[in-house]
Amino acid sequence: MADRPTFDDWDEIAPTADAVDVLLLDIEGYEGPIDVLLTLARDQKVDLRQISILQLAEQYLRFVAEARRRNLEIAADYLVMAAWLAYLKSRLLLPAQPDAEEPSGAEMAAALAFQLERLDAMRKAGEALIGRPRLGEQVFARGAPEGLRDIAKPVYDVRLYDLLAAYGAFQGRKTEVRLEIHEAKLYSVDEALARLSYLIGAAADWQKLEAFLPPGLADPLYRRSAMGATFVAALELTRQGKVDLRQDGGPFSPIRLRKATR
Amino acid sequence: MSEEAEVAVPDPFEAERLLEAVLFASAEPVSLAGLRARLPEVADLGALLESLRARYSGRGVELVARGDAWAFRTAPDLAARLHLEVPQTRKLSRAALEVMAIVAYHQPVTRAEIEEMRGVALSRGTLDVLLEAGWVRPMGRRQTPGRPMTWGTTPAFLDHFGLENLSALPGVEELKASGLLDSRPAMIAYAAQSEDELELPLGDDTLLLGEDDGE
Amino acid sequence: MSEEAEVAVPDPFEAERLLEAVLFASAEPVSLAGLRARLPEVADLGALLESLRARYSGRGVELVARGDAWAFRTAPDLAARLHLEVPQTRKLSRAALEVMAIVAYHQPVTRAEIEEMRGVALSRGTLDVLLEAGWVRPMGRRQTPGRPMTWGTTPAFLDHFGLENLSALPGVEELKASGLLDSRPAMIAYAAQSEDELELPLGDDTLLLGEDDGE
Repeated sequence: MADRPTFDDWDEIAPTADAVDVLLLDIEGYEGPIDVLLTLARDQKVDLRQISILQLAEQYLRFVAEARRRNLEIAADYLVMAAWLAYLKSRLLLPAQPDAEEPSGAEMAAALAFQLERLDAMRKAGEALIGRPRLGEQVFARGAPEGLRDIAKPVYDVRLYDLLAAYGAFQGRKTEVRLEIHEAKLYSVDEALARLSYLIGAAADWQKLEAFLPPGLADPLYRRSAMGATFVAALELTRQGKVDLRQDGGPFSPIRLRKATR
Repeated sequence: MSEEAEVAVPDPFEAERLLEAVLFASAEPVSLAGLRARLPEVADLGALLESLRARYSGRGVELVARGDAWAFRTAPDLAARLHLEVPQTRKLSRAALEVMAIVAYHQPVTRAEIEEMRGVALSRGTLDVLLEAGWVRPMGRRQTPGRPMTWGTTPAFLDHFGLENLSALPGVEELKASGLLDSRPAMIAYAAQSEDELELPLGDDTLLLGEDDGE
Repeated sequence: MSEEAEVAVPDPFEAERLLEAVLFASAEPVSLAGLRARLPEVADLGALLESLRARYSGRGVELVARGDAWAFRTAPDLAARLHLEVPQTRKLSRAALEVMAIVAYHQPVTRAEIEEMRGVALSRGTLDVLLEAGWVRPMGRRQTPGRPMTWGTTPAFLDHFGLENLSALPGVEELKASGLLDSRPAMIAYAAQSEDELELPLGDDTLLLGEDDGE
């Protein structure tokens, strides 16, 4: 382990008579008990692997006691750590118990030393990282980048077949549209209602439905629509009580109507 | 690798390195005054710049003078290869495909005519897609009131669809024969009665009987 | 140029020019995939990059690898003499720097592991600062109870700190050899280290320092 130069040279902390006093001055600046322990450990100025955990525990306990004596606010986890270190200290001072369920005091101390060493290594690694020549600080990228662009170039997945099918569908729809124009020539119920209402006034006696059809029935489709519309109009006027309607001979026999007599 | 026996005097070499770095990292061309401020120890800045220019001459990056200032620029002949055209397969919407077909068959055709034929307004962007694909182009204005722009197809259109020319497009009868002209027999019976009324203007309600294609 | 037609490479000199231009044109490191897309005809891109790196070695501008990507950067030793106007960056807090190092050296690492190593809860915003800087990123969930998110570094981290890859992290080999890159709770990690010498009975309550971080 001798060849770990980067992580063995500890930062120089001002050698003070009492490290605890320094800690107390800066109690707000510490990130929890481990941070305090690490600072105290660095003061021992030895490789963390050779650190005296017992000595460290005593210093920490002194720190907490002093803080409480001076009524300094310290967070609960500092006290938890103090209790744990007090326990560790007692374990270290008592002779090791064979066949103990728990780790021995020496093992607990070694694990704490490992924890401190690992965190210290990360702290130094962070400093090493931030001390590197960094981009935009000591090292620079091209100041006037011309850029590399990926230009999206659409390639359409359309074949001639799709085009022709689309035109075919369009033409087909246009054909149906012609039908619509044709439909406009149908005789409407409104027309039938108007014609029937007008003609029925002059019809005192029973008249066949066909007598009320409009002229110009050469087109069979138009004739059928006129028949249907006139029949619907007759039903409507009957419902309104303006017309009487009768069919004497069963289905398909002539339908007759006259002005309502009531 | 070049074996130019460079005079390895430390000062000029270091100065050239610094000059190189400054020009590389600057966002804008650096003026002679700016360079001189950064290289106070260089007696002949002009000679140093020329030396650096010679070093990069013919490379992918060149040192160029912009008036009184200097900058690195990528070689102009390589510019086209810096940007990649990434093919992206896309589908054409049904509406766009139909408009494309109408333009192809009825060109030159105005936007209003397309809308009239399809019975719906042309949505924003439909023609743009075809323009972007490079398949349609403006073909001049029609000499009618409002002088509307007419549209037609491009050579790229013929190219994409593998057509020799526009007359290679199959006619309506051929489409019918190949089954691509889709119309329902029952309707044709009625339509036959009014074959001569083709040119009637269509109202909005003409879509009622047509299939709703969700447009 | 070359008359050796036996190799498939059309013109190594032209390829190097193009490579040079592509890398110069971009401020960001260009990935191998990005390079290959622009130099499809180059059989051995790695060799070409090494050749270009050698050409720029010792110059004011150097070709550097950043993970899977490459970039031109000014030589670090010129920093003091460049005198570029640098926008003042916010200083990283001690806590953020420590967390940054833990993420870099222990990745992929969970939040609970970071807290365990530091013996203190991660205060709100510490990880955010690193995320905002674009140096850390989530690396998926660990397949353990609770499926905690793990964290690692980004390509921008490598670029910012001038690292070729993660094995170029300062001291990473020594740290690994000395067992300090074990992210587990200290008691477990320590016990694993000294397994040969000691046969420790480790229960669940091996959390050394008393704080229960819920993992």
